[in-house]
Order: sequence, then structure tokens, then C-alpha cells
Amino acid sequence: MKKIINAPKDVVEQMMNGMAHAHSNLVHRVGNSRVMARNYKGAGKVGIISGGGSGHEPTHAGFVGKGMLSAAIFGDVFTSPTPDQVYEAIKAADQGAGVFMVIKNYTGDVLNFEMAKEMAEADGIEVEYTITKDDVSGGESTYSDGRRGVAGTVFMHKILGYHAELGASLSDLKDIAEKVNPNLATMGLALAPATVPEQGKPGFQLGENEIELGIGIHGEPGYEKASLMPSKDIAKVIFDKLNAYLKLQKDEKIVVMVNGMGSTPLMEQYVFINDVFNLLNGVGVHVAHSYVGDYMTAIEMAGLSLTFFRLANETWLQALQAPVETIAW
Amino acid sequence: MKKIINAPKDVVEQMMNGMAHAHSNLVHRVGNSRVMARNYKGAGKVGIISGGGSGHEPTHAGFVGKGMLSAAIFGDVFTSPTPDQVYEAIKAADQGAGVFMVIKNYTGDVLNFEMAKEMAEADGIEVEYTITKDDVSGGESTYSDGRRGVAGTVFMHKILGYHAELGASLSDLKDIAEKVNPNLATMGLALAPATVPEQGKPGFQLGENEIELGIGIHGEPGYEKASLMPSKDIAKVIFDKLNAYLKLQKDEKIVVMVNGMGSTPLMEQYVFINDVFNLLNGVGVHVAHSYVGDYMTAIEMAGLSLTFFRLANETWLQALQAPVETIAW
Amino acid sequence: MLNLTSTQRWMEHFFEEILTHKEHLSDLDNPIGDGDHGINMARGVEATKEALATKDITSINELFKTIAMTLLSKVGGAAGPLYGSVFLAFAKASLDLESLSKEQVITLFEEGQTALMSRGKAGVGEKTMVDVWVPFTAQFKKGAVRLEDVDGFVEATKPLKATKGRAAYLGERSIGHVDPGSYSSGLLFKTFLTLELF
Amino acid sequence: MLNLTSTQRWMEHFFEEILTHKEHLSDLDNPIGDGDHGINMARGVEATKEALATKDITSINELFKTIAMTLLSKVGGAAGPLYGSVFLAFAKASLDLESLSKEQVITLFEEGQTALMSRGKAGVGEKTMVDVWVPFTAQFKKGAVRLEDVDGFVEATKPLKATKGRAAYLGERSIGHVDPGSYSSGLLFKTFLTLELF
Ligand SMILES: Nc1ncnc2c1ncn2[C@@H]1O[C@H](COP(=O)(O)OP(=O)(O)O)[C@@H](O)[C@H]1O
Ligand SMILES: Nc1ncnc2c1ncn2[C@@H]1O[C@H](COP(=O)(O)OP(=O)(O)O)[C@@H](O)[C@H]1O
Ligand SMILES: [Mg+2]
Ligand SMILES: [Mg+2]
Ligand SMILES: [Mg+2]
Ligand SMILES: [Mg+2]
Repeated sequence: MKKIINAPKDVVEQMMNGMAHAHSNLVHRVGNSRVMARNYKGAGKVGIISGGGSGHEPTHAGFVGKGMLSAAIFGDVFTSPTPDQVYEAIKAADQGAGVFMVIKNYTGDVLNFEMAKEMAEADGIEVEYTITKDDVSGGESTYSDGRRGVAGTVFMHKILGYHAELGASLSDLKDIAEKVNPNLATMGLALAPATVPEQGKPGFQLGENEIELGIGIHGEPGYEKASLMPSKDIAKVIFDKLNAYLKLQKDEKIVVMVNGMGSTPLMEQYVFINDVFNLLNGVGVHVAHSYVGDYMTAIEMAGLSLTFFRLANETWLQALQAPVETIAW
Repeated sequence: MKKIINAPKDVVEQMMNGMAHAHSNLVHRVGNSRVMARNYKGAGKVGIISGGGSGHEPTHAGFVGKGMLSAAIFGDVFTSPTPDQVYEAIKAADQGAGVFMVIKNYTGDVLNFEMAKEMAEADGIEVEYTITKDDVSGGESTYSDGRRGVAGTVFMHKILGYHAELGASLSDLKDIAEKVNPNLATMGLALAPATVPEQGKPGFQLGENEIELGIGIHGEPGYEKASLMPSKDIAKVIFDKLNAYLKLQKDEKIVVMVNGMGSTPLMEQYVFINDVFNLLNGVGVHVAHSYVGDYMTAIEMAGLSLTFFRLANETWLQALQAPVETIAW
Repeated sequence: MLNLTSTQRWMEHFFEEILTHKEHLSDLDNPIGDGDHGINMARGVEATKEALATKDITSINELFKTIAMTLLSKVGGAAGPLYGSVFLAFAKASLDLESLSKEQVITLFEEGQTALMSRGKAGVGEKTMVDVWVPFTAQFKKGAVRLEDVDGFVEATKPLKATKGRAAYLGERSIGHVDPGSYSSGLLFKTFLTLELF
Repeated sequence: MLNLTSTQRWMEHFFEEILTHKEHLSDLDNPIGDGDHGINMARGVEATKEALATKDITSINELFKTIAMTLLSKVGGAAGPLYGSVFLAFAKASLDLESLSKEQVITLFEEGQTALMSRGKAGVGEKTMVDVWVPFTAQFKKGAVRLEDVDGFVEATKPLKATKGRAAYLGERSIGHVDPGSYSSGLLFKTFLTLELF
């Protein structure tokens, strides 16, 4: 394992401190908790929080700031944060109007956030949440927990943050989230695995010429190994999965995100989105806005994910494009 | 070589097209040249152009837009662009007040940009330029070409873009550039090399436990191999080199940039900047602003560079912080 | 009869077994999860040992509560709230009791199992630790359980296709691997059996 | 005497040699540069061959000018403007000439060398192609040059420490490697010598 770190067990602490130092104009660490909160208070507004394991940077703390998240929780690397830490974030985010939690659909995340909600409610803080499940790589889900929450969650952060800033209530936000959720579809693939520092070795193995289709964001293997193929063929495989779920219509408008998994050069991400545009043009779908870059990573995994976000509601584009004051949006 | 591309020879073309599609609100490709220009014209203002080999994304096109660069030239991967393409950029950028070129100090870049300047002048377009040389890894330079231009160049783009937008003349910009140049100091290191697609194999070899100190941004080897060390020791090695050049004074203000070389997770970059802050605190130097992320990469090289920018002039911080409309700033 | 001393011995032994098998637990989590189950559990166990060392534990209830709270705040992942809920249920089931009879230990395990299942919402056959809890508790209620039986329950998760937890995302590919949480629960039961109390 | 036909033969042979040694040229550039010299030169040569194929070349001047302009717009890097300038100088030196005598070929090489050195500002001993140009031109002026002599000039760049071009950033570590641009210039001279004109 070759990493610029000091000791594996100190990575999350030191990363948080580095981030707090580097962006002290925007965010601060709450005491020595695992919570990064925005400096801007947003008095009287609903706080939005999100979190999960560390290793997905810039998710989640990169999206903390005015117009987006109020606070983010850092679990250990690829490990859901504990309820007490989520509860710290709830307290930091609460400005009297309650707190809305964005949870990615992983058993650990759901369980820990739910326990935190119970703790906060015992203290009289109102808490609502949504569970994102945008990973459609598995096709029709055969497992009872449903699809994973992956990069599409970033759009959820942005849209909820926009509405919270405008004064939306907890139940407004819950409504919006439930409308956004079914319009998000993502699928990813990996060319090389990631190594959790405390583990010291990669989460899976891939041959010289192998790729892993349908990976999540935790170094877990995907649904299938395949041979390396040209970008345009990868684009087609993913496009078909997203389309099977969204059933895109001619002339409709979507937002596209190509998300690097951590060590994928922008060069490859742009070559890839070029192929995606070719496919979308082929079926007459319009791209209202696109995002390219590392938004939700899996440490240094090589690969990318593609998210299509159907603009079923007119305000969503505006919500995405509105300016924010964050590290990474 | 495992990359998401179609064919090595098509990478630059397809990357440019992908970028132009994805960010059509901000930039456009000039015909089928190797030039990406901003949509915003800036009539009557000096145009700023920059360019070099491809493979440094988001540099250079990521910084094209209102308030920063007017146009960027894409050479082949890690290869200086040709004079005719630089000349295309000059023509695209010229709004009647002449064009200012930011050249990183590499023989090829300097030669090609100089030839383009001669071509433009023959057509009556006034052209000025600056050559950035911020890489201080070599210590006192023993070679007559001087130090390389690396990530500090991004600050040059931003500061010149700010002043050009305010209406600075070619000679004003030349003045500013010459004042900025000696206050930029950068040094980088690599944990793993990059592979140029058309080459198909890495630019250098590193053992399981080896790092390369003083690397540039083209996959060229650095000044020395060393054993992998903890982040804080790497920070010290680089800090000492930068300080030997800048001779930082207690209580002075600098701007800091940690720049990922392409496949370095933000996790490592933030752990590293935490160590840099500790060293700066130790000598009583204040950080007025910091930047962390992939600004000037070497395709998928693993490693990072650290830039210190001495704020010798009060307007520079303002120039850096002013909003722009670009893909990547 | 399970009293404070033997419960402490049980827990200490369980903790040691987790630490001994830390790497193995992560290795099991690698092919069908994210390879951190050993790390997560070890982190929780280290913190719990520390918490217990600085505290004068005077009852079984207090012991289980301390374990529960520490695991909850240290383990994270799926295992944190699941084991946290289990030990909270153990604490509840041993409230005001100085020692537990076989009947009471059966209740203890049943309450743990109920907490586990209502927190995680997994049933039998979904390839989670539930698949060790349910047969163990049932057989313990019926009579004796041998160490090899527990090994058998753990091994029996191998052919299952996961439909809960992270492994579920692998679908068919989850088949053929032992479930890591089942292995760690197996350690809990095996260290209990080595007390040879009943 | 160098006429259009023999110049064309020279250039065709030079192009073939560049393509044959494409990989070797890049390999030489790897340890002390960025490993692209072969790729750069081959790209320029391919484009030049295409440009020449679609054009009816009627003079040496036109031949060199076409080569110059194509290399300039296709090679990039340091080599592009350097070879571009060299061939522009060749074109100038052969303007209005139907063939070149030995004296005129000497002038051709001298003008090329001057253009190279004023574009790149490198002197002798800086480990660039200048270190092949200068001894070659000098010896050719004095009399005959053998193929082995050219190999010797190229090899002689090995012990030099680079102070110009990308290799200069390596300092001491540039010692012990042949300079790639010197190797490609060596090919230019060796293909000239195989014409056996003088
Ligand atoms: N819904 C559930 N009910 C019961 N046990 C579960 C459930 N989901 C996961 N588990 C157990 O948790 C184990 C994984 O724990 P761990 O690796 O620590 O957490 P994570 O999956 O968050 O990385 C699995 O092996 C499984 O036994
Ligand atoms: N200033 C210079 N003068 C003459 N030749 C030079 C100079 N700088 C570099 N060269 C030559 O250019 C060669 C490198 O060419 P190439 O690899 O194509 O370009 P780049 O260095 O831009 O990648 C070197 O081997 C050297 O011979
Ligand atoms: Mg985990
Ligand atoms: Mg080059
Ligand atoms: Mg796990
Ligand atoms: Mg080169």
C-alpha cells in the first residue's frame, strides 16, 4: 500500500483537520467529533445532513455550505458512522426547524442514522430522512433491501439544500426527496480496486484486462466481471442499464453526471462523456446540464459512474444551477 | 494499459469534444482546431491564452471562461502544441487589445509559442507573454533553461485573468506577471508514474516502496528517488525546498495549493495539507487561502505538488478570490 | 448458572477471539462485502476493553450495557447497531439479576435475537448473522449445543444467496462464501459454550 | 550533386528510418525526457508523407518547405519547431537551385545548424541534437564522414550532462543516456551519407 498518510488509524482525523484548516472560511469541525459543519448558520431553516463512511471525498463534507448541506458525518473509511456521531451532526445542523437526513441505501448507514434519529427525537429535535437508491446496475432488484445509494445522491444534496435555503419545511423536503428519488439512475464500473488504509490491501482483484461492472462506492465487487472494452462500448452497456430503468423519451431533458471513482483522469471522463453524448443524441434526449469530475469516490478506485437525472420537475434544473458556498460543488 | 478510451490516437480529439458537449454553456471548440475558447467574448479586453500538452486536465481548458483564460490549446498528450494551433488560439482570443500568453517553462512550449507569436505579429496582432518557472525542486538551477513551470501557473492564470477582465493592457499584464513569477514556488513528488496512451507504458518505474521527488507534470522522472515516508516527512522535505527559495518570514501571508497529480485521493491530499499547516504554524506563517484538489495533473500519476504563493501584493488575494465562470476553478 | 464472573470471562474470551480472528473476519468480508468486518469489530472490542478497564462493573446488566454503548459508538457499519442492539437487549434481559439460570439465558438469547431481527429486518436464509442466531437459540433451548454445531451453522451460510446487507448487491456471486457476521456471532456462541455452564 | 530525385530518396529513407526507430527514439526519451520523441517524429513523418503524396513537388525548395511546414504543424514538443526551423532553412538555402554541389550542401547544413541553434539557443555540450549537428557539419566540410562517425557523435552525447531541453531537469541523472534528438538527427545524416553522392 502506497499512500501519502501518516498512520492508517489517523487518516480520518487528519483528513478532517486538514480540511478544516484549508477551508476555514467555509466549514469547521465540531469539537473533536466526526462532524464537519458549515460556518453559515441558516437560522430558522431546516438543516440538511449527510454522511457515511469516509473515502468518498469530496462527498460528503465537500458539499457542506450555504445552499447545500449543513453538516456531514465522517465514518471510518468505508464504514457507516456511529449513531452518536450522526446525532452530533443533527445537533449542529438544527436551527429550530428540524433536521433532514440524506441516507444512502446501505444497511449500516440506514441502521446507524435511524438510531441517531431515535436519539434526537428523545431530545425533542424533529428529524426526517430520505434513502437514496440510484444504483440501477442490478436491474430488477432481487434483494429485499433495494438498490444502493451512489453518486446520484449528490444531486439530492443539491436540490434539498436549495429548497432548505429557500425555507422549505421538513415535510416539504420529504416530498421533494420522494419525487427526486425515482428519477435518479446511476451505474458504475471499476478498472482497479481501492485499498482501505487500515486494511492495507485492495478490496478485490482484477486481471490485467478485466473490469468490474456495477460496482458500488465501497470497493465492493460489482455484479459481473468483463473484459476491458472501448469507452463507447462501456458507455453503451451503462446507457442501456440506465435506460432500461428510466425509459427515456425522445426530446426529454436530463442532467448527466460522469463521476470519477478517485483515480480516473479527467481525460478518460471526457472521452467517456463524449460517447454518452453520442448515445443520447442518437435517441434524441437533450442534456440540460452536465457534471464531470470526482464527486463521490471510492478512495483511489479507478473507474467511473454515470448518472442520468430525469428533469421531471421544472425547478430541479434551477435548484442544481443555483450558486452555493461549498468546497467542492 | 487500462484506460477508458477508444483508441490512443483519438484521445485528445474525443476529450475535447466531450468537454465541449458537457460544458457548452461555458466553452466551445474552435472549428476542429485544438483550441477551446470561452463563449464570453470580453470585447475590447486583452485575451489571455495558455496551453501545452494534453494530460494536465483540468489545466488548461478547465480555466477557460470569464475572469480567467480566453482560450486554451491542447497539444498531443504531454507534447507542446504546434505553432499553428497556438496561433488559432491567439486569433480566437484577440478582441482588439492583443493577446497575452502564459507559457510554462519547457523548451517545446517556449519554442512553439514563440513561433506562434511571430506568426500573429506578421498578421498585426500584438502578443506578449510570460514564462512561469515555479518548480524549485532543483534548488539553485544548474541548467541554463531555468526551472520548470508547474502548478503555480494556475495562480498566474487566475491573477492575469482577473486583471484582464478589469481592462489591464498587455504591458500592465506583463508587469503583473513579472511580479507574480518570483513569488511562486512549487515542488512535487510521485508515488506512481503516468502512462501516455500512445505510448502504452509508464514513463518511469518505481519500486513497491519508492517515491520520486521533484517530478514535473509530464511523467518525467524527478531529481531523486527516495523511500516512501510518512506524509509529515514528505511535507517537511517539500516545505524545506520551498522555504529555501521563498525564505518565509514570521507573520507573513501566503496562499497554499496542494495539487493532486491525477490519481491521488483527496483523502491523502487533506492528510498532507494538515501536515503542511502544522509546519507553517510552526514558523508563524499565515495562510490567507488554500486550494486542495487536482488542478494540474499528469494524467493518472499518483502523487502531489505543493505550491506556496507569497502575497507580496495586496490585490493578489482579491484577484484569486474573485468569482469566475469556468469549468474547474 | 451464569454469574457476573463467568459473564466477564465469556466476554473477555469473546473479545480475544474477535481480535485473534480480526484478519479472517475481514477476509471473509472481502469477496462479498467491503472487507472491514474484522476491523470494525476489533475497533469496537478494543474500545470496550478500555471502557471496562476504567470502570468498576458490579452487575451483569452494567457489563452488557457498557459493551452495548461502546460497540454502538465505535463499530459503525451494519455490525455496530446490530451488536449494539443485541447487547442492549442482553442488558435489559439481565436487569436486576445477579445470575442467570438456563431458562434466563434462553430468554437472554431470545431477546438478543429479537432485537437483532427487529433492528436489521432480516429473516432466516438471507445470509446474515441471523442464520447463526436462530438455529443456535433454537437448539440451545431444546438441549445442548456442541462447538461443532456452531461451526456447522456458520458453514451453512456458505451456499446461501444474500438478500440483506452489503452482500445482497452481489446477487448470485454471494453464493459460496461464509458470511462474516455469522462467523463473528459464531465466536460469541462458541466462547459461551466453552464456559461449560449448562 | 544533390538533385530533386536524390533529395527525395534521402527524405524517403529518412522517414522510413524514423518510423523503423520510432519505439527506440521514445525509449531513449524515457529515462531523460518524457518518452515521446519517437511518437512525435513519427506523427510528423506520417503527415509529411501524406502531404507529399498529394502534392506534385517540382523543386528541392518546395520539398523542404512542405516538410518544414508539416513538421511544424504536426510534431509539437521541442523537436517540432527545431526540425521545422531546420527544414525552413534548408528550403531557403536551396531556393532557385535545381541541384546542390558539395559546397552548396555544406551551406545547406550550416544554415540548418544556424537555424537550429538560434531557435533552440543551445550550444555544443548541452546534450541536444546540436551535439550531432556541429561535429557532422564540421567534418563534412573538412572531407568525408563515415556512418560510424555519425554513430560516434550520437554515442558521444551519452556521458554529457544535459543543460538544455527536458533532460536538463534531471541534472546529474541525465548522464549515461544517449540524447533522443541526437539519435534522430543521426538518422538524418546517415540516410544522407547512404546516398553516396560526395
Ligand atoms: N439486515 C441485517 N440483519 C442482520 N445482520 C446483518 C444485516 N445486514 C448485515 N448484517 C450482518 O453484518 C455483517 C457485516 O458487518 P460489517 O462488515 O461490519 O458492516 P458493513 O456491511 O456495513 O461493512 C454481515 O456479514 C451480516 O452478517
Ligand atoms: N534547446 C534545444 N536545442 C536543440 N535541441 C533541443 C533543445 N531542446 C531539446 N532539444 C532536442 O529535442 C529532443 C527532444 O524532443 P521531443 O522529445 O520530441 O520533445 P519534448 O522534449 O518536448 O518532449 C532532445 O532529445 C534534444 O535533442
Ligand atoms: Mg463497511
Ligand atoms: Mg514531449
Ligand atoms: Mg463490511
Ligand atoms: Mg520528449
